[in-house]
Amino acid sequence: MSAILEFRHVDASYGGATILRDVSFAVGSGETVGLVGRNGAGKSTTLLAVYGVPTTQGDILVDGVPLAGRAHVPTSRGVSLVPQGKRIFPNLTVEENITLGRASRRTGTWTLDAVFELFPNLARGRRRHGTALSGGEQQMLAIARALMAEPALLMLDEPTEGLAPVVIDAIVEALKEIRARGTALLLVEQHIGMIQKLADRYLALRGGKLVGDGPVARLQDRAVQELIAL
Amino acid sequence: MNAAQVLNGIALGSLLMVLSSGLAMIYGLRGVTNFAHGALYMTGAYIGYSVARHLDFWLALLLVPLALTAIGVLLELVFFRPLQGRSHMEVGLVTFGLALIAERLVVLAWGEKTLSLDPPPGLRGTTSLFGVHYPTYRLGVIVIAAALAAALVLWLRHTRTGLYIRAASQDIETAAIMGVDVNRISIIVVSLGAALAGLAGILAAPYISVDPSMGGRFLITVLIVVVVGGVGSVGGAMAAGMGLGVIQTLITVWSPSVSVLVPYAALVVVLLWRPRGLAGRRAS
Amino acid sequence: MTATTTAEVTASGTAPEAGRRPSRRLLLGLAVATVVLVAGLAMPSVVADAYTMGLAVEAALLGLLALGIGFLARHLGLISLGHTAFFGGAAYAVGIAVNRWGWDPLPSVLFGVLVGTVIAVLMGVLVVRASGMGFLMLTLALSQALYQLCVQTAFRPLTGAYDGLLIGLDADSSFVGLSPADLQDPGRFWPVVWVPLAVGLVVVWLVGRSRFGTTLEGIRENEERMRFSGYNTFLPRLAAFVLSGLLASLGGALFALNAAYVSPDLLGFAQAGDSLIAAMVGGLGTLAGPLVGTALYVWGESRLNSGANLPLYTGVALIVVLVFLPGGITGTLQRLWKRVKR
Amino acid sequence: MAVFEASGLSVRYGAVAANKNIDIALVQGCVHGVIGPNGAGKSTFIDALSGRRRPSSGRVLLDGEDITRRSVRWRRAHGISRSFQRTSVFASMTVGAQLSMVARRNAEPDLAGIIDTLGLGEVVDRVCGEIAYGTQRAVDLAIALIGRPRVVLLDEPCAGLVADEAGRMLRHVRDLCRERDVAALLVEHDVEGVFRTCDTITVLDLGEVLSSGPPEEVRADPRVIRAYLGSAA
Amino acid sequence: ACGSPGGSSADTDSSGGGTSPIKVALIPPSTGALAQYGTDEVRGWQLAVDEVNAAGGVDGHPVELIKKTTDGKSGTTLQAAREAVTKDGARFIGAVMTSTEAAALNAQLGSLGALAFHATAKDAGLVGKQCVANSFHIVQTDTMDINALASALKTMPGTKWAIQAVDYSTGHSAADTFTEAARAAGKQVVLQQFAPLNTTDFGSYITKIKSSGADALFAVEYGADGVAFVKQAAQFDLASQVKTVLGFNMVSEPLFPVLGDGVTGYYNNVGYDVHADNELNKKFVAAYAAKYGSAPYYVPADNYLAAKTLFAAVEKAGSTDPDEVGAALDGLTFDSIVGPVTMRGADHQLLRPSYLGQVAGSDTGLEFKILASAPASQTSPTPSPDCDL
Ligand SMILES: Nc1ncnc2c1ncn2[C@@H]1O[C@H](COP(=O)(O)OP(=O)(O)OP(=O)(O)O)[C@@H](O)[C@H]1O
Ligand SMILES: Nc1ncnc2c1ncn2[C@@H]1O[C@H](COP(=O)(O)OP(=O)(O)OP(=O)(O)O)[C@@H](O)[C@H]1O
Ligand SMILES: CC(C)C[C@H](N)C(=O)O
Ligand SMILES: [Mg+2]
Ligand SMILES: [Mg+2]
Repeated sequence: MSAILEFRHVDASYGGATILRDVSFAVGSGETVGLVGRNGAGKSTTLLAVYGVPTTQGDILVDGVPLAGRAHVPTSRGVSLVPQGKRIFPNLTVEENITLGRASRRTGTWTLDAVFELFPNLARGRRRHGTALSGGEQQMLAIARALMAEPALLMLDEPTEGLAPVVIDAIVEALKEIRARGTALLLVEQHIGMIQKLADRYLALRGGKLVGDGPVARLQDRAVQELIAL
Repeated sequence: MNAAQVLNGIALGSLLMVLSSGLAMIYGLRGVTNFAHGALYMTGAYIGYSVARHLDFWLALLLVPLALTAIGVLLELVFFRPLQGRSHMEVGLVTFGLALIAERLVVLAWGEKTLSLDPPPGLRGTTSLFGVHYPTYRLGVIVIAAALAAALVLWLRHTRTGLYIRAASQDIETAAIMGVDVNRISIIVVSLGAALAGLAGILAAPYISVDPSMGGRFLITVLIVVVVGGVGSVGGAMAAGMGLGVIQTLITVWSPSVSVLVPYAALVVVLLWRPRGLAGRRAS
Repeated sequence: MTATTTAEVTASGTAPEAGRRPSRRLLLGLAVATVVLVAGLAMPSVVADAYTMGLAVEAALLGLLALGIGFLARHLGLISLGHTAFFGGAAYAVGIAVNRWGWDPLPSVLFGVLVGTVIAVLMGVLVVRASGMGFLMLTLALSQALYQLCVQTAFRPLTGAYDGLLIGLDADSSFVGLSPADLQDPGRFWPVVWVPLAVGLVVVWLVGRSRFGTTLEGIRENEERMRFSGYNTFLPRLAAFVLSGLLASLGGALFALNAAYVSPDLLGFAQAGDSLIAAMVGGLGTLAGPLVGTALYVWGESRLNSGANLPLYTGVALIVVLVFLPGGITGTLQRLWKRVKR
Repeated sequence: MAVFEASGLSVRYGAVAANKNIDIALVQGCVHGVIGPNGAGKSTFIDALSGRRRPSSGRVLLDGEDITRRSVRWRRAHGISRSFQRTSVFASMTVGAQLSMVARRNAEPDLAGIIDTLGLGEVVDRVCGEIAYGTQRAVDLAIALIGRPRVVLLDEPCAGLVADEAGRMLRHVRDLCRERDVAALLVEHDVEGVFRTCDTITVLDLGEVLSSGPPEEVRADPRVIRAYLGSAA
Repeated sequence: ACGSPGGSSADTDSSGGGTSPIKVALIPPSTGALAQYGTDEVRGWQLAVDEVNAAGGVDGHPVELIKKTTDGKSGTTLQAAREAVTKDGARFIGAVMTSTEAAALNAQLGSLGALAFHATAKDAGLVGKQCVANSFHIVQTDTMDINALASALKTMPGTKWAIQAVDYSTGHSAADTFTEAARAAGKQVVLQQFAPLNTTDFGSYITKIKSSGADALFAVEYGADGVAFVKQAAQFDLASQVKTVLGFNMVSEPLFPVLGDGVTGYYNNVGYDVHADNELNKKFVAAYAAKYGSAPYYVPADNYLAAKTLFAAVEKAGSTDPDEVGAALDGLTFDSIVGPVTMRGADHQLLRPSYLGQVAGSDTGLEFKILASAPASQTSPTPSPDCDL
């Protein structure tokens, strides 16, 4: 099983302050990995490091090829992100926001209609502007947008934040389906429940260091929970 | 109401429209108030003047935007991109410095005295319209500007690149994460903005004569237009430019001296009524 | 845990206002200020030639203007291109008071400052709600509007329109013991501008450290949350704006006295641009930045002689400073100093 | 008795009717949960109650007095406080600085207490924009809790917090109500948390009250399950 | 190009004796509508200075020009003047362009202890309200020029006059004087409008003139403004309605090529007659043409005249001290390129003739045909009562 995303001794820092220290891991294609850790552990930073948002040392490879460090490259290589805090474009309509997901020009199965089917709320407000959506609707939009990029690896940063349980159910189903199609998932979640439902493997961060990497079942162990202070 | 005055207004408005749309695009994307925009306009006028003098006006209309595109690329590569992490105001003042330099360089190259250029043979003299004899050239300016404006708006609204530009203008980082090559986008935007400024310059040359301070004189009005239109909104800027041009000229009829107050009054009124300008939306 | 955090809070949270360490800094600061003030007064006896002294006076006058601009930028993050309205407005008021009503210099200057400040209040009410480019342009527009008013043909009798206003003090009038002739003599005029400048500096410094300062910072950061936290966000902004306007007016009124000539260019975009450039080159992030910048600007201008190439040099200098010294001169020094300290 | 009431409250965004004629009454010492699908109008409701948006019709009452047109400031001064779903803090100030700034304004006797309960001890000296998202959410909440408000309107306070933090937060809210006689309105998608914490629950759907009552009733309501709870029922 | 070093030790320079240089500061605009004139002012001075220095200076004193430039704004001009005096030790100031600058400068001359020679600023106020002991007015005032052409007004076609003038002192005083003259000549003034210096778009002004029903135009637009105005007037085909255009310092020889034949038939005041039939003038015109490759016109000529006036005064005074030179200037009479001239003591106005010209084609391109001329005794019989020296 070849690694679709690999971190080799990656340090990441924001303006002098080093956040990630010597993080190494790999996500195999088709694999579903859960990334856990307390607030401030560095989960989002890890995901953003792929796009060079924090300044990074060490190698980050997609399909075994190191990244040139330019932010738009990973997406075109099939790694797309549902960022934390949604990051919707306020003055683009819902439709435009979604179409923008296609910027990487990868083609595949996801279409406007497909995502509207997944998220009826969005269908209702397809002409509305990003700011004119409720928090949860924005979250749906962020996910829809990432799907349109036809990812081989989909990274989700707390995708269920602010979503109604019913919608979470829908998303879980959707993710299962996506996984079934062979798309790898890297899932950051506060609710271990989600991780346990979906992931095969977990990665645990603590204070910017990778402190755990193993089968998701192990997350039950007291020892592990102690270690990552969950 | 005198039709000639209305046309004067529309002519001025057309010029403002072309100028401000470029400025609005650059501001939208880079968040930088490009104080050098007036200088680009002036440079366009001077280059155009020389080309038209020695070769041909229509050729100038083609070459000037090309030349300015090149300048725009430099502007992006040498200043905007390397400085993108900096405070926008600082970068803004850098362009202010560039404007100062450009103004002087132009003087050293073309001399201080005001140059004036005759309209191309086709557009000399006056044309009778709504019962008034109106300078044909000014009508030409109006037509060209209108066509340009329409094209630009359609392009931004209905093409991929247009979408990317609008997205990057709102959140350049996220746009990049979504797979938009923002470097490419901002080169396009900045050079296009410069080209538009240059085009406005060459259009202005036979209309209002060419002198080193022509840019500075126009700059404030154009900035006002951009803000009134709704910072970063090209459509808004165009509407505001045209509106301002017409209103100002019409008021000139009963008092030229009062009419100069129009842009300022307009700005205050509009911003009090809609703090983000005519087309401004509340960004979040 | 509780104990430690409480300590941390009072230490960091309330740092600007109270606590032993800060108040020591306060005394130190005031001491420094007094020394500087006195030292400054000695300047004319050190600098002999009228020319250099003239530059110093000019720098100090424009310095008041820049100080006002800097204050606003530092505490509210608002960049103003409109402070020339207060500077020039005050200057015109002085001229009108003297020429039309034959007032003595002192009341005229007070009147000038008053007028400038009133303009600041009126403008402030209109602009302080805006931010970013909106604010920049509103201030610019309103000052330009004032300019246009001053040059209206209708106002020729009052303002001299494009010809400006020659201020004819009658020879036997006097201002704090200075005759009209003395007012033109930079050496004698110096204290008149230096004292207000030094005092203004201290005031701005103190305001910055006060609770009011923190409130302003909060408003700058997140106006809406400030309201939801029970703060009035309009009046503090207005107050700050007026204070900075007052400083500029002071500069303008004294300028009129010293130059004996007020021209509409004082209200012009060029003047506004220059002041802003100067302040920015010096560094808007620090208290002294705008002053340093202005002094440098005036000095540089004279070195390059008021010749036609001045813009060229200014432009180059401006770019070099901004590109290689982010945060302006003082800003960069500050960073270096921090680096040295750790 | 009810301190804080909304009667017939409606809010429109142009064509969109986000709240339709909602009645609700907050009682001192009680936590009133408001749940509902995304886009149901919960945040809008809080905006209307807190004065961020003018309702198109209906009234907001404090101790029976109509305060619909009162300013945000007035409301805060009279003990009505809120938190934000879209985190709203003072990004470039340190956590300590901003909290004590707000505390000064609202005469908070025990700032350190709040800081500890929300576990902000380690970050008081950090610049707020640079701390983790979840921690920023906690700061947002702290700002709302400062100054012993009588009524707190909380818009998804737990979103983005780790499970145990979330639990602590909700427990804190409930204790606050009990001990200090605060009336709280809690919007939250963490179903377990909500049902554990709240005394009464109102369910909104498409801007209207779908169901209202004690937790167990609401939880059993089939319409609520269909519209909102799904598998979480 | 700052003058010699020596900072403010200038006092010693000017104390009569020996061969201390006569330092003259020139402060012309280098930008804006009058930039061209600025350059030509310096040419006038330069020529005079070169000649006199070649001849061993003004009784022994070499003349040294300290060239400053301004943006034509009074503030800058004053700054430059102060610098020239306090730093470079200049004691005489010339080539200040506009009346606005001149007036501002006059107010400072006393405290600067320097003499100024105004060779372009024509506002009558400079020898009226703003006249000061240290200022000397070489060029005719607008009043003088207009008085000179008043008689010709009657015969000019057109009865409804519009006035288009630059919006500063000269424009206003010229407009006022002209209005009187026109009334006296039985014409009426239907429109009077002012455009600020450096106006480039005259479209709406011209449209107003057309709709005012005027059939004659008195235009006081200078330098580039004048060019822009004339050009745009042509674009708007103003000629179809306006029979007479009387320019005031608007059309002048160096602009003829730019203006084109369109201006043939325009009337304009002429301050200096390049064909004036006297030896000094012939020499001057030849020398100027040799040095600069073109015939002189009023701007360089009047500045040349200003230089000559200074030199004559220095010789008469036998000193370079401003006060003594100033004293010598009162009532000074000498032969010049415009014939014998006298500096009137009462208002420091140089008494010289004014002309009315009309643009006419000639084998060498356009030129002024002199229609009328009047001596100072007619154009300015008595000094202004506002001026007490
Ligand atoms: N500015 C706006 N303009 C138009 N419609 C809006 C605007 N803001 C919100 N809406 C719409 O109003 C409805 C209610 O939004 P609101 O944010 O109150 O929902 P919510 O209950 O808070 O949802 P969530 O649980 O996802 O936060 C949604 O359908 C949303 O699309
Ligand atoms: N823009 C930034 N500048 C400086 N420091 C930052 C920035 N963003 C995050 N940090 C720091 O990096 C650390 C990790 O932040 P990150 O957002 O990755 O944590 P997280 O695991 O995603 O937390 P959460 O679960 O709350 O999202 C935090 O301590 C935070 O202070
Ligand atoms: C050179 C001239 C156009 C100057 C003008 N005559 C004036 O008085 O200002
Ligand atoms: Mg995170
Ligand atoms: Mg919500």
